[in-house]
Amino acid sequence: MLKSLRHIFNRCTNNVLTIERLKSGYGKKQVLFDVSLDVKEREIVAIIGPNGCGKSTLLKTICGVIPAWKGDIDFNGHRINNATPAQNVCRGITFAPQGSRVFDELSVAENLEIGGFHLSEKQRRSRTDEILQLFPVLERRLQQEAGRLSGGEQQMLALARVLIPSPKLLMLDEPSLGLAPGLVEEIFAKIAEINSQTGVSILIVEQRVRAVLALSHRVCSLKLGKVALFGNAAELGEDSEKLKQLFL
Amino acid sequence: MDYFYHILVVVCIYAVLANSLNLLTGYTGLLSLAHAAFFGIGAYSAGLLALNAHMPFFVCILCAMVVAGILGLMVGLPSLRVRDDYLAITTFAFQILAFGCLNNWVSLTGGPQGLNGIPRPAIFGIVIASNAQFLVLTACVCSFTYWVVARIVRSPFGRVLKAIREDEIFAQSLGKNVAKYKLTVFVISSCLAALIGAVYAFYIVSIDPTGFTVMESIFIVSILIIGGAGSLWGPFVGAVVLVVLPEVLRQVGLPEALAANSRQILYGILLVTFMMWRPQGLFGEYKLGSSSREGK
Amino acid sequence: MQDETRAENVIMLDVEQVSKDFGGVKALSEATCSIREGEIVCLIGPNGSGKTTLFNIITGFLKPDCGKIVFRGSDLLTLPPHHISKIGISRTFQNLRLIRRLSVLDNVLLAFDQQIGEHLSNLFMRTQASLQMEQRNRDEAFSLLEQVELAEKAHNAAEDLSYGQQKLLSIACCLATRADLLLFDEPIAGVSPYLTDRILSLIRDLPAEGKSVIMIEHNLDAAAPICDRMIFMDSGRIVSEGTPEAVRNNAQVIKAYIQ
Amino acid sequence: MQLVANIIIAASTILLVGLGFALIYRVVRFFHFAHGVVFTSGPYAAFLLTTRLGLPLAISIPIAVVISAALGATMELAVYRPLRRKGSSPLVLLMASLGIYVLLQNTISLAFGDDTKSIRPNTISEGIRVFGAVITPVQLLTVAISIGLLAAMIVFFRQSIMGKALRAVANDPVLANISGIDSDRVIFWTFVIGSALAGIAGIMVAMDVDMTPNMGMNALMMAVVAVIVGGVGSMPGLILGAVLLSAAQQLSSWFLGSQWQEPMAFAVLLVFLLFRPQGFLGKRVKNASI
Repeated sequence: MLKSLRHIFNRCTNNVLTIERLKSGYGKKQVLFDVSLDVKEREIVAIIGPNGCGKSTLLKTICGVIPAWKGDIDFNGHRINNATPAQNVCRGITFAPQGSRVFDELSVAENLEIGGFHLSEKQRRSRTDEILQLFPVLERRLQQEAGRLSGGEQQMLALARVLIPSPKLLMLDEPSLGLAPGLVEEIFAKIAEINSQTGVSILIVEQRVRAVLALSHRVCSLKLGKVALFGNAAELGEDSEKLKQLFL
Repeated sequence: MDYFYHILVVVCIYAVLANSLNLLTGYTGLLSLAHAAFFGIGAYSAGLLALNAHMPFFVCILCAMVVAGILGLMVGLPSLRVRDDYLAITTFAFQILAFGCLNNWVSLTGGPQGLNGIPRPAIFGIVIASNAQFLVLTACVCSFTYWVVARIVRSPFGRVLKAIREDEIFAQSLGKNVAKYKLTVFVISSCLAALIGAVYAFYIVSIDPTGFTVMESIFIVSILIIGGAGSLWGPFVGAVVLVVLPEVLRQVGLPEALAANSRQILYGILLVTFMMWRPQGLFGEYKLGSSSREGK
Repeated sequence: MQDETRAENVIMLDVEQVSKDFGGVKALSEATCSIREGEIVCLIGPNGSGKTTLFNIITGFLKPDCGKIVFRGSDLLTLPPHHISKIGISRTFQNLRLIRRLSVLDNVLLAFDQQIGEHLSNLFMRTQASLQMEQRNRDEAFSLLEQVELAEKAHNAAEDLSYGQQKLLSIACCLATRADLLLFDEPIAGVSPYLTDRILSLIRDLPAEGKSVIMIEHNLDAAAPICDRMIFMDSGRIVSEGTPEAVRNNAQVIKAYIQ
Repeated sequence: MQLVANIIIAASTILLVGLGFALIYRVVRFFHFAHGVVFTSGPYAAFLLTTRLGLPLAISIPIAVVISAALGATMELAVYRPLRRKGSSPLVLLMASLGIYVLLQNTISLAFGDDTKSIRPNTISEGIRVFGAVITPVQLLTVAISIGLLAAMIVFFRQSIMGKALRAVANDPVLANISGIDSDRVIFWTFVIGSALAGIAGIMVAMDVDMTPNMGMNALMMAVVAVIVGGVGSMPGLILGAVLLSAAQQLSSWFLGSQWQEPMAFAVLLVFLLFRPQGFLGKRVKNASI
């Protein structure tokens, strides 16, 4: 009773995603300890923190790759604790895992089609056309094998792929990993553009703290699997002392 | 009564085979589909020596074990490079190759006719001929094998084997020479299979390649898995179940012509059933291919 | 026993210009560092900076593309992993490795070196000696387990332990090899506060026994008090090294973490 | 010339079986031994339909192929899927598939007898002379069908969404899962298609040289050898493997006698497993990550 009331409440606020007291981990190893956070419509929330603090684990738990031990994950008024990744994609949560992962043996066009696997042929085609307008780099290379793209292009492809199903929430795990400095800015600019153009909420994990803070509305800082700070991104960006304290 | 003794001899033979395979598969985690080949190599080596060179029983057995040991070492070599299902395929290939040689190398092995009229062995002047006498002999071999395997797996040596089975890299990081252990186990296991192979040749008098096919190898693995890989009693239980059960069925009145097929169908069903609901077998502690690693 | 003041300055492990490339990604580039006898060094750096790769290379599980590693006068690069363990370098793994279905005691016993019973011929010829040695090792294993407060669980399967206890056990295994250089990969990550203190105090006491430690750890607050030096790595390079305080305040380190 | 013709014919048969086996192996990553009995089921189903039900061969063959496909799909649903759900290791799946093989092969023996059965269209078929080599019409058809199916497979992989999803699962199962691909569905269709291919291959072989209940094991092993030698997951590699293997077999049968064909194939396999386990065109087998 109480739970369903809470879901109704979550639907009334403009929260896309609400996480409450989430516990999770691998095997016996607990990584997340009572993590709570929320993402509102059209918002970019950054998750930052030192290595091993559970950033990637959090994203994997939300999208259903690893099970949640305890707590609540609420997406648009539905409890999705036990949903499979496929169900989540249909519902509107897509996830781009770490290290610009693409299907390297498939062509760029095929990668995009896989992104829209559950759509109808027609929807898939129209979505692909729409998304390609955001990524002119890819349009020129549609028939190329994805493994032969440069690192930056692969990351663009990974971004494009997760946008195909018209998600309401996009989760990105270190989109800048392994990219040269110039490209990082390009990717970040692209993410901001996606957010403003499509209005999709974004949950982004990043090591490049300053860059991601400049981009995000709010920030959640994790330390040893717990939320150390959840607040305004711009404010934290200006507070160097606080940042150093969070990391070192 | 003779028939009863015969069944027990067969049980003993399969118990030895499963037990020796247990050392390799159950304790070290190396699935081999070539055990019938070593069984056959033992039988043929002993049979050939007894027929052509008229060697005494013990010399025949010893030579059979040496030959199988050397071949076992060779089959063990790939296990240093490939693992799990690739190793299974490698041993499978060796099994087919060995069968091909037994079947086709007519000048040495007699081809499909095999070897006939292997003389009855004499131990300290006593000629062993009746089923009851052979039962005593195979039971001795069976106990010997049990003793060897038990002594190995209960020792620090066996502890290393289990470590290799569960996590090779961890064993290496603790300073264990994994390659040496794997090869040693391959050799011991092949020697033991050849030992009972030699006894089998003397028991059955005529041997031909059809006793040492891939299916036979799969049968031995089934005994081990159903009984329980990685347990000392598993192979005995498996051998009893898989050898005696079809005999019981035969007593119920299945026609002879269908008996062979229905026996195979039975153990096919058993194998699938066990894999699905009890992959560690009746008494085993180890599920095939399951390592100690928890997924990250 | 060695004279302590002198031992402090003797170099135990020397890593020189080691590079490793994984299909175009430089996991390590010209990493150079050295570890002295009786020292605790903490290796820090962002993900993918090459810390674990360095461990894998020192322990022989990976061969570097170029460079040189010398441990007490012997060149490590030509040796297989089991041999490196025998000459005195032991490690734990980031994704815990233990023989989960064996008992806690067996895991420790496995780690002892030069066991008579591990040679096949001895199993049948020198039964008595093998048994005696096993008994001695057993006693020693128990005292080690007591040291890590796991003696009560000695006969439980390793998989029954909690995560933190498993980490303790893996450290006990490392100690049982009697190695002098111990490499711990994230020894306290994911461990409860109480066990974290246990593990750290265990590590802190190791130099007194003439052992050196290199550990990878992200929990800097916890690790800093016990280590003599910190080495900071980024993108396969060793960027900065010095006292924990100096490294944590180093501008480059701060920049790498908070870009 | 005859030798070359024989190599091509043998290679196309191996290719037919190998195509199905490789397809399944690429996606599920374990050795599906029961593929051998799916292969055998094709011709026996056709035999049943023609002799017992009196259907013409042209009708019974498509039905037989459907039966084979259904058999393979049943194995997936009844055995492999539950096993995968439990997180069973590839070795457990391998043993289960061996069990299925033994079970079904003996069921066929029991039902039809161990003797040779025939579904040849006419008892004695005239050989056709092509470039000085004698080839029977059935052999010619085998070559044509295997080339045709190879082309069809390539089109399927390149054009259809299911084909692409299948490649995606083979390429990166985790990412495919995250991208929302229902891997169970993909694997199901993989078994359907792979098993249909096996059924076709079995029927072609039986039309050429008749059938026995244990014909599948040999055919399967040839497929396994070709797939490993060629390199898992590589279509050109499979073709290369099939040609290499049939060449080795035909040459050994030419020079040593036909009984050495089979041992020769496995000698080739052993050499590859020892020195180049990833095969000709395959990617390096990944070492256990540390």
